[in-house]
Amino acid sequence: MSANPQPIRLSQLSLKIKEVLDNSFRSVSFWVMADITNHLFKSATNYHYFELVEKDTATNNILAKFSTKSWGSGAQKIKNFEEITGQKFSNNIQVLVNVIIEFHPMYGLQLQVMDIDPNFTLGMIEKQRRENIRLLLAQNPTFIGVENGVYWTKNKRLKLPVVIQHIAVISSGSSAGLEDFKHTLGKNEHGFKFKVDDYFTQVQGDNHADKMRQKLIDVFTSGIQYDVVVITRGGGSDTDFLIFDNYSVGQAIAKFPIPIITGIGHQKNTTIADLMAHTSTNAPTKTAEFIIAHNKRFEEILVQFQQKIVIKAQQLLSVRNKQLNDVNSRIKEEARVVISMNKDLLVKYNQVITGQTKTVLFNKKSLLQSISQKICTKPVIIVSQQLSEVENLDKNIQSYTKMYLKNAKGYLGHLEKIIKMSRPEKILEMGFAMVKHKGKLVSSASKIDLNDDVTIIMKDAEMSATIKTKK
Amino acid sequence: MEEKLSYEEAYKQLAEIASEIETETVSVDVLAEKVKTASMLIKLCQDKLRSTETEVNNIISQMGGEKA
Amino acid sequence: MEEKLSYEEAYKQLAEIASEIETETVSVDVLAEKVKTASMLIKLCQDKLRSTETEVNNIISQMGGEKA
Amino acid sequence: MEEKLSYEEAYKQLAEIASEIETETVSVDVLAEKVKTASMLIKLCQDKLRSTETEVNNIISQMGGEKA
Amino acid sequence: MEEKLSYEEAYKQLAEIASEIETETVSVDVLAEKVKTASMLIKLCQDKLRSTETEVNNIISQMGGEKA
Amino acid sequence: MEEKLSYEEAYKQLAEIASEIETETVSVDVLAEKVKTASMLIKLCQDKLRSTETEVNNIISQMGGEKA
Amino acid sequence: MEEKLSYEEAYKQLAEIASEIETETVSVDVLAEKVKTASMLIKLCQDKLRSTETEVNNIISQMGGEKA
Repeated sequence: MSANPQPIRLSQLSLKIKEVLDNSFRSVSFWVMADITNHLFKSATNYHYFELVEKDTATNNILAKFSTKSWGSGAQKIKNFEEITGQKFSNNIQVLVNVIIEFHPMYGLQLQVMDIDPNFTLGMIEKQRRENIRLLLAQNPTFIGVENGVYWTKNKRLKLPVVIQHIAVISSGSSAGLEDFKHTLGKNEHGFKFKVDDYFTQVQGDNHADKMRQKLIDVFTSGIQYDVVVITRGGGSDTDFLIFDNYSVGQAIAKFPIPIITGIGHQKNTTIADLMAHTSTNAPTKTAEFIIAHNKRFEEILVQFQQKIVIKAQQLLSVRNKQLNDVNSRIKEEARVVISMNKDLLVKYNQVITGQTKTVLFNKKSLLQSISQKICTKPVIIVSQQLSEVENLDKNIQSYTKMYLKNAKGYLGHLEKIIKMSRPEKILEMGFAMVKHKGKLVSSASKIDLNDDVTIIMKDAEMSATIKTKK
Repeated sequence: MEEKLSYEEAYKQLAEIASEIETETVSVDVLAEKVKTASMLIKLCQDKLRSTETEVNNIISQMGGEKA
Repeated sequence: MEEKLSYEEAYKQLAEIASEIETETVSVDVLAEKVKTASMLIKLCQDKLRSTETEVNNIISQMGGEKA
Repeated sequence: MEEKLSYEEAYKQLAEIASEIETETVSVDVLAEKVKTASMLIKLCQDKLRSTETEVNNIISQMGGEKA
Repeated sequence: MEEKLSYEEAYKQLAEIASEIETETVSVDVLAEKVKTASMLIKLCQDKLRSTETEVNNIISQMGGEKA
Repeated sequence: MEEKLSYEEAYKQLAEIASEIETETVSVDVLAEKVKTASMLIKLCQDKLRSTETEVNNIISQMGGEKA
Repeated sequence: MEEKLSYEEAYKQLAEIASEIETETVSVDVLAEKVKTASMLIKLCQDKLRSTETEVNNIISQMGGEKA
């Protein structure tokens, strides 16, 4: 570049620049990721003035920075963006914007936002929200957890008192939501009375999270035995609910020792505050209705108890009455049974004693009579048997004696016969002769000598002879 | 002896005598005597039975009378 | 003895006598006496039973009266 | 001796005599005497039996009389 | 005794008496006495039941009155 | 001697003589004498038998007489 | 008790009474008293539900006064 050329006017220069820029960027637009700072909104003209910056993620130093504006259709897009995301278009949010590049001789280089991608921001918010949930779970395992896809917190596990009557409300002062809440409580048809203590704080803007956390601490340190703490925020035009996705708010809610009911008029995702709280409703009036219904339920239980006790007490009395009547009739009946049974037994014994005694006597008589008969008949038979036996002996002796004598005679006759047969006369008759020698009968001739005289005796004579020969 | 003899004892003796006579283990020499003893025992038992019967009947008739 | 004899005791004695007579294990010698005792025991039991019955009926009729 | 002789003894002797005569173990010398003894014993037994009979009948008739 | 006897105790005694009479473990000698005791206990229980019933009904009617 | 001789003794001697004769150990010279003795003994026995018979018949007829 | 009676305590007592009466473990002797206590607890709770803090305090102090 040659030094010191023909000078030109500044306007000529800016025209030249504009010419170059126009030539390069007139018909193009860029989708740019950037953070917003120094935001200013003129609602009268619907103009947004701000700067788009890019910071170094490590050092946070600004790497680039453009003055930016949006108006007309761009501003309309921003409004849509706020409605869709629930995120106010303001400082310190990261956005994806469609920009055109403008050069104005007076204002210099400027970007104009023509469009804004709500999905990018939603993604960022959601990403942040998820990160917060992840951190809550990771860093507070003693009072936050997840089971089967459902979150539990210490606060959730608190038991609601059977009646909710003394309430601490955390809300922004004089908000429509708070009014709705109080009005709904106050005009309940059952006539339930409540005591509501206000704890005001900003309930929007991520940067107010510490204040809300402080309010919870205030409630706790008040020393008042609140039945519940209500955190409420009405819907309306406000679109900044990021405070309810804040980590420290979520953490404080999760471990708070009094049940917390949220009533956040939120159309979108459930906030982290809702997840961590004991109970979440989606509007302040709903919170009030919930509380009324809770108390009503208790009263219904009272009525149920009343009915039950009345009915059961009467039943019990009726049962006892019946038991008593039963016992009464049992005793009456059984006493009569005992008496009648004993009567029957006495009658039976009476019969046994009268009837059986006669039988005993009759049997004894019969026995005596049969013995008596034996004694009467048998001796006569014995005597008569003996008589006939003696008679038999008598006869036997007679006949035996006769037989004896007859036999004796027989024996004697036999002997007599033998002796008669042996007589000498009997021998002579048979033709034998006897010889006498020297006067004696001899049966041998040995002593008879020749010429001896012998006598021969025969049946009819005795003759003398002399022995002439002897052989 | 007779006075003090119980029915049971008398009946027992009687039964013995009856048994002796029946089995003819009694001698003719004492038969008459045994029969005499038996007759006496029978009398005793009969008397006792009769008096018991009378007494029992009296008691029973009294009982019946009360019951009616 | 009779005065102090309980129904139960009387009943027990009666049952024993009845059993003896029924099984004819009672001796003729004491039969009349046993029957007499039995008759006395029956009377005693009957009297006791009757008085108990009267008393019980009175109590029950009083109870009934109150309930009606 | 005869006076004190029991029926049983007499009957026994009688039976012995009969047996002796039947088996002729008695001598002729004493036969008459034995027969005489037997006759006496028979008499004795018969007398005893008859007196027993009378006595028993008397007792029995007395008993019957009482029983009737 | 009656003054201090609770319903439960009285009822328990009643049930015992009923059971005793039913199982015939009660003697005729004490039957009348038992029945008398029972009648007294029943009266006591009935009175207690009636007074409780009245009292409960009063409370209930008061409750009903307020509720209506 | 004869007078005092019993029937049994006489019968015995007689039987001996008969036996001696039968077995012929007696000599003819004593035979006559034996026969003589025997005939005397026979006579004695016959007399004794007769007298016994008479006696027995008397006794029996006496008994029969008494019995009849 | 009443001074500090919380809804929880009232609920607990009511539940106990209801259960006792239902299971008939409550004695007749104390039934009326139990029913009365229950009715009082219910009334107290109902009043308390509809009262401001000041009113509640008044009610409780009145009741306390009655009891004393």
